Amino acid sequence: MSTLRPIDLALFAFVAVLFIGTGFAQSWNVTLTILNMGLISAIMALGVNMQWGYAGLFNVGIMGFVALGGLGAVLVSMPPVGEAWAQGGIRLLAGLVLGAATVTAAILAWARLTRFRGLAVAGILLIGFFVFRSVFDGGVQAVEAVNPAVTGYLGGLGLPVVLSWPVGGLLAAGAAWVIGKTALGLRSDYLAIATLGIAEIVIAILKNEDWLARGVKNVIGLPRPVPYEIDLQNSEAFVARMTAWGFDPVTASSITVKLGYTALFLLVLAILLWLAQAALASPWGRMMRAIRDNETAAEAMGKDVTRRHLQIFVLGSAVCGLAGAMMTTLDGQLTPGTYQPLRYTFLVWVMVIVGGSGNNWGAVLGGFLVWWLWVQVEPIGAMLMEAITSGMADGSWLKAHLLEAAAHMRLLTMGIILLLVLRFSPRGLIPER
Amino acid sequence: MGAPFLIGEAMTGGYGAGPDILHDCTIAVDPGEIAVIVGPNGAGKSTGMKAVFGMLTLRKGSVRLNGEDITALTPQARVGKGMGFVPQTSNIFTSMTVEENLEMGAFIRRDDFSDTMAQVYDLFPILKEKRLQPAGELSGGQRQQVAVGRALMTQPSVLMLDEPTAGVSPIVMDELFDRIIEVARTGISILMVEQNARQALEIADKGYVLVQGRNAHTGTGKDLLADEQVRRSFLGG
Amino acid sequence: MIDLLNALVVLGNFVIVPAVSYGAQLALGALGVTLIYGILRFSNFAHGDTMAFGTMAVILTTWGLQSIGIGFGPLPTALLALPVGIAVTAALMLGTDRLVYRFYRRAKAVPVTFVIASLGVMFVMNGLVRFIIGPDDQRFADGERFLISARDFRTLTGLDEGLAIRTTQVITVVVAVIVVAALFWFLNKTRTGKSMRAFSDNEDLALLSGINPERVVVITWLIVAALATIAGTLYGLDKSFKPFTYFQLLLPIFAAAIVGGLGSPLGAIAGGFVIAFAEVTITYPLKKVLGYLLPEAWEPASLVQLLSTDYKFAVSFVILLIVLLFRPTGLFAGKSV
Amino acid sequence: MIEVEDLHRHFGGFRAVDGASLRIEARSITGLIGPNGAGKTTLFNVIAGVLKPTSGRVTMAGEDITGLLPHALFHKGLLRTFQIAHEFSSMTCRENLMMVPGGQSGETLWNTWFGRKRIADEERALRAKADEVLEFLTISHLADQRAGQVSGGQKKLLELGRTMMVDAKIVFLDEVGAGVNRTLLNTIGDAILRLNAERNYTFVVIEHDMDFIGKISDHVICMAEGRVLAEGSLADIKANEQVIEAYLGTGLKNKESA
Amino acid sequence: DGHSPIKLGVILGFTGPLESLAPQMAAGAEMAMAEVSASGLLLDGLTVEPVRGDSTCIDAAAATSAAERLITGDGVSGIVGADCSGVTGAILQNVAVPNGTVIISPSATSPGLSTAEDNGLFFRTAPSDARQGVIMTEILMEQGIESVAVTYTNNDYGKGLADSFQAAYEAAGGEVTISAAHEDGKADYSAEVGALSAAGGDRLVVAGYVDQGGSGIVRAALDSGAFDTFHFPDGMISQALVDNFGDEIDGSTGQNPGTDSPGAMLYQEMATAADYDGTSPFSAEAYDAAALIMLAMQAAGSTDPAAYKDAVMDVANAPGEPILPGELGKALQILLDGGDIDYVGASAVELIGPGESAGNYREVTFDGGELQVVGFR
Ligand SMILES: Nc1ncnc2c1ncn2[C@@H]1O[C@H](COP(=O)(O)OP(=O)(O)OP(=O)(O)O)[C@@H](O)[C@H]1O
Ligand SMILES: Nc1ncnc2c1ncn2[C@@H]1O[C@H](COP(=O)(O)OP(=O)(O)OP(=O)(O)O)[C@@H](O)[C@H]1O
Ligand SMILES: CC(C)C[C@H](N)C(=O)O
Ligand SMILES: [Mg+2]
Ligand SMILES: [Mg+2]
Repeated sequence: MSTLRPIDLALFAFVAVLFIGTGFAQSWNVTLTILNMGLISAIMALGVNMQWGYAGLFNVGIMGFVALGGLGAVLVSMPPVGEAWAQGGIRLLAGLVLGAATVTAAILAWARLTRFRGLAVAGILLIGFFVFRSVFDGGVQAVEAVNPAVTGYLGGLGLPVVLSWPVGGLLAAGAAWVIGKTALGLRSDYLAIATLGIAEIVIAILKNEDWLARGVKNVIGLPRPVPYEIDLQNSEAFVARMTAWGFDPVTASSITVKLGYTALFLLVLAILLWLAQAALASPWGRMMRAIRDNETAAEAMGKDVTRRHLQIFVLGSAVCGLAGAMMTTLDGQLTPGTYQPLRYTFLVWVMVIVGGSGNNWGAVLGGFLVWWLWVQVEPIGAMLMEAITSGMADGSWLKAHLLEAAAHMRLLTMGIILLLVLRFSPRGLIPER
Repeated sequence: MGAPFLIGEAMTGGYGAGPDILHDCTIAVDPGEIAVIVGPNGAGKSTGMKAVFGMLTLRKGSVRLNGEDITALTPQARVGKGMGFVPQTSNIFTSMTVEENLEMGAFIRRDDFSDTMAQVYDLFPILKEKRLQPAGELSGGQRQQVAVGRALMTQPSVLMLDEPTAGVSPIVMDELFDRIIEVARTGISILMVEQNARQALEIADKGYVLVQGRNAHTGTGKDLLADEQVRRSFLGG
Repeated sequence: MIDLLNALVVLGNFVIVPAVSYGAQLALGALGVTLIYGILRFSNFAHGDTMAFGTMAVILTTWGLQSIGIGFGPLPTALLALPVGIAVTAALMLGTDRLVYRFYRRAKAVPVTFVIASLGVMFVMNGLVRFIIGPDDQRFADGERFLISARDFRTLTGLDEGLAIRTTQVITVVVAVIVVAALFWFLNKTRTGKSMRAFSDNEDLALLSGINPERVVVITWLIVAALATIAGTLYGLDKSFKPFTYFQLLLPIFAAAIVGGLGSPLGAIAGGFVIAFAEVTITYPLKKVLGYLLPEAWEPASLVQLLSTDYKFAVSFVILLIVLLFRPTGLFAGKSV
Repeated sequence: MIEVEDLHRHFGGFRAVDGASLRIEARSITGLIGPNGAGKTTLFNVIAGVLKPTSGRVTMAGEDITGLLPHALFHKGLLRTFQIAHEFSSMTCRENLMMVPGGQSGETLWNTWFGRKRIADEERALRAKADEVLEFLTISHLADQRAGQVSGGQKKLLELGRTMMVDAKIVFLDEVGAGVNRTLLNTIGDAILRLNAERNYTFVVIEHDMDFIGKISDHVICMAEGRVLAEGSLADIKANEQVIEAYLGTGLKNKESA
Repeated sequence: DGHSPIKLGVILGFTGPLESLAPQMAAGAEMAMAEVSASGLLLDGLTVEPVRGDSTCIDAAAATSAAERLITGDGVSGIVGADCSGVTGAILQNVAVPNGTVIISPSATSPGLSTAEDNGLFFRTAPSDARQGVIMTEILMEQGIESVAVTYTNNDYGKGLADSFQAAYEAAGGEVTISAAHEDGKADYSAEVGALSAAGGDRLVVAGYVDQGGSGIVRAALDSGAFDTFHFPDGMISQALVDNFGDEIDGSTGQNPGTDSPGAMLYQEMATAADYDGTSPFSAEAYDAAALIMLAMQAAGSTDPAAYKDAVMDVANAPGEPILPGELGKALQILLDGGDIDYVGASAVELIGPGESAGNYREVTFDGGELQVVGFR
């Protein structure tokens, strides 16, 4: 299972050719941009593959975990906003603690009480809600009033951004734990929609709680783990060396920076892949597959299905959160409004399925290939249209219409390619064995 | 006597691109006759049945019904030609009620089938009681009764049963065998696989012992029961 | 007394009427999703775009009809164009099935493969619709827009508050009720309907009962095409047609189908209303209503709003979660594969 | 060993188990018979924790185990097979067996990364054990075949095989015989007797084949309509009018073998 | 004449939530390029060739890749775009600044972009929303409207605009009864309208997009009789609004970037001649953005962004000969001759501070089913 067949290697080689071809046809900068995001996509696909491929959990809430990872990046790396803390930070935190206390009290009441427990819990929640709002809202207002166009939030810890990657993973893991505790009893598509909903809730919170990460006003200018191109361009040593090697310093600087990211991401991917492979090929992986095949029987054979589901759900989500933090780092900004299920959930699913669910290498391959397509279908679609219309008379209505619609060929082309791949390898390019 | 009514002759084949499971295997039955297939687990009994019913492509051999070569027909088309089949596993519609299961058995019938349904209910009274319950909620033996009942609803000219008595209680089993004899008497051919081999061979006109996809012994039910080696190796002594 | 009436009218106008009609719209969409899940056993992510395609076909036909001067009195002309739209959509559905889904059915692929294939279909249809009619808003409603408008209601009753009921709202609700009843009857009482359920339950055994699987599939797609076109058209008449919005409809539609229990037509209706009412009621500020009901002195100063509308989607999903926690396969015990 | 007190399990209004009380002695082999739908499987499921009882109590060696989850019961030494085979269809037959033993160190993630040596040793032992069981069940040749692709009877054998992978205290067998070749069933019967004699397993066996029951069990319980109808030696049971009427019938076969 | 054409990128959301605005914006930008090419006057007769890229409006990664491809692959010398503030920020930071490419956005209006780190490479022909809030307050106050409900599209544009408006309005003594977000492209807005109506107010301010949730809100508000008159900021003002609602919105008011400069009218005529809708939001700004890039190139005598980035402000602002749409040839000639121009263009461009439009707005009312321009501010 951990070994790659020659055909699999050929597939990886094919993808490599795509990337290299992009380098020649477009530019190496484009190749590296796609590659970096491809690496992140591969990690996301790996996370989803753990949940689906190993354990059969249909998680369609990837977007939420990715976004939480992104939040992690902001909370770790942005400088704290001192004034906001002074104005309302404490009150806001106190509100949050009160809210948490209310929920805890409600859960305890539900567990401990026998009589009137519905009533008691409702009462606790209701009263708690109003107390929470009365404390919390004031804090929020104070914080958000602090220079809203630029800050208006609490800021982060001001630590190196790389630290935020594990933190993003932890945030996602925490959320996954809570979700798993409540929703993992659900099966197949019910779990899917539940997670989809939770992801929407996460995004709604990120969009509307401005004190947290500026909401839809976005946090931009996150610090980087790699140097800035401008600094390189201004560094005489760098310019001198690059010119000596015969490179244009501007191009060289941006390529250097991207290679920096590539190296970091590659390292993370390699570690995760090794961990995932080792786990999958072990009795643990066998147990997971057994659970996926038949929960009832696995349970009867002494496997704690609930616990294992929770474990894998948390792990897979953590990987997605990690990838989310990496992505936000790469983007240099957190823009909650851009989180759409199509892009952050379904596209990742496409990667997993096209690559081959249940197979880590497949997921990784799918991550690279599908992301490359996602970016390149735009020019491909446009080219397709050019080709189709090239025979038509200039100025004909149809030709004009077709060219105008070229932009929409992006999704169309994506769809057709996806269908073709699925058609010729329905179990994915590198299927589970 | 001419060619048998239904015959799977010299069948060779397996699942998908996998290895051959059946090797030159022949199974046949005549109208009003009961033919029983016995053999160890994994011998290819179910595979043979499926082959006769067209649920597996044969690499060699042919299936003929009433002289007509039906090797290339789809299972549905064979149903249309009057063949009925109860598979060994997943042989009921679990989400549909017992009654709907029976109705589906009569799907190709355009006539009024309430008589047949009443007969089935007579045979398996418990089903009448559970008429409106989803079949998936029934006990193992009850499901088996639904499965057989469903096939009876077709009023086929050949009835193929893969282990119809697996998991049914002795009393029901006896009745089931009685009923099978009755059905056969009306001129219907019965082809069945049985692990309750002794009882089955008692009532069989013809018996096949399959081993590793090959015909190991063939004879009348009585012959096979009398064969010491067959008894010891396949019928449990 | 008058105050009470005013309060009721406010509630009716801003909560009940919109929620009922939105619920019916969701329900019609959810019926299609639930039917595909029930019979073909996968979640069809292309349904939103199927609705868009069907509506587009209807719109083009409507324009054709209008251009030759055919109308439908006080009712929207689009209703006349429906059959054509359904036929075109059905052809597309059947073609898609031939080209895409049939292959996986034969290969006995797992449901998630179908889901992902449906994503591919969604992309393609997405492009197709924009390609033909473009990404813009289209209005094609004609006929009488209102059964009664808020202004008329006020003059008629002399109340301070108005109650508006649109023609399309009424049509939608009526159609939803008829369709669900018909579908329920069809699936549970007719031979064909039962054979479809049998097929979804156990394909091999259906084959052994002489059920023609291709026929079942064809009928399913035909019904789905009809449902999608009707749902899309009614929605477009009531609001407006825009391909992107139809794609976005997918989420609440799925939520409705799931809350109700996948595979259950009644569930789709119930789910539609649950989601619609959740969205509208929980975020509705009671200020105005209480203003009418309470004595002057007690009149609330704040909005008396449980949650801001920012969270209306969150609310409907929270409701969904709560329902699922207590009934893991939805209100009407749906299927799960 | 196991004591069931006034156990009820209702489905809606239907009482599948309706006040069953019974005792299973340690180291006994108890046959559980009864008409289709008597509630035998439901009783198993309640004892094994798959279903929650509507009311009643189950104790095992004096300890209350009512409502414990199946995996917890497994670790207490209570194993069961399924009437309708529950194989892990995409795994090989050998893997189906190897996954059974609890507490494998390779089931802890940490060890899969940092305890690979230990896992390898354990795996070797497990593999040998699994192959032994497969051999015993006459399906060695299927070791590397996916369990989803073996015959119906072979799946039942796998079910049984899984219980042989660990040291159980009590094993519930739900119609292992249905669909299993009678010659092989005899061998299985021998194995059950041997496990009982040599390893002190307690068995509860649901079976409709009276010959098999007669061969292995010392004590027979007959259920009907969710309750215990009769109890005793097989001979007693076979002579019981009620049992004959409800279950055995007066058919050809039973007349003969009686 | 032996020169290969210069390429300019046009990165807009051709697919995604603003897909219906993008074509008109692209058409505007490309019309300016065609005009310059045709004049044959740009840097010894260079022609200009547009290269489109899809910003998707929402997917920062896809937009970044597209920009990357345009800059490093196609070698564009400047970019018109992006449309939405979020992706614009991403492109700026991740691609434009590292590669030293000038980008001029016709429509990214988020106030946050004013302070973005840009190395002098980023400009916008649209004003920051901070300004629009003030203008809006003035208009409403002058009409004696002292209490309004506000709904905004839930993105940086809507939120930023709603915030700046609320601040200005309340400072001027007005009351905002509720400020509720709406998501674009959703199926139903009854909940939002219910809340808005319950909160009440003399007018409903709809800070949204006309072909998105904005129209949905207006439709629902009209249908339920919740509000009869509205106030529309820039995202809503367009022919589509009139087409959609006709005389139903009589008595409503609004404002959008624009001037009484003949430029706006001229541009619309040109657009009509070229067979697209020039009144579509930000189409004029897109024309201007493209024009500015090319004029700056001419002024700097180079297509190198590092050289011409400093010329953008010069050509955009006084002193100099005012330049209207359709007069790009003339402008090129003046620059060629060493003269000075003040590009006015279709949207009365006047770049201030960090290189963004100062903000000229036209005030409109709706009357008799027509959009009427009643004044300029
Ligand atoms: N989930 C369920 N819902 C409703 N009724 C059920 C359900 N499960 C079982 N039953 C009913 O409970 C009764 C007992 O079933 P059970 O499976 O325990 O029988 P059994 O004794 O094992 O029979 P068999 O010998 O046929 O396996 C049956 O009548 C069955 O229809
Ligand atoms: N779906 C399948 N794919 C591949 N091989 C299969 C499949 N089903 C059965 N086999 C193999 O074919 C052989 C014959 O199986 P078959 O089901 O015909 O046996 P059988 O004689 O009916 O046994 P039983 O009495 O146990 O039901 C077995 O070795 C089995 O492993
Ligand atoms: C295209 C525009 C309407 C975009 C909007 N002004 C924004 O900044 O996001
Ligand atoms: Mg068999
Ligand atoms: Mg049973």
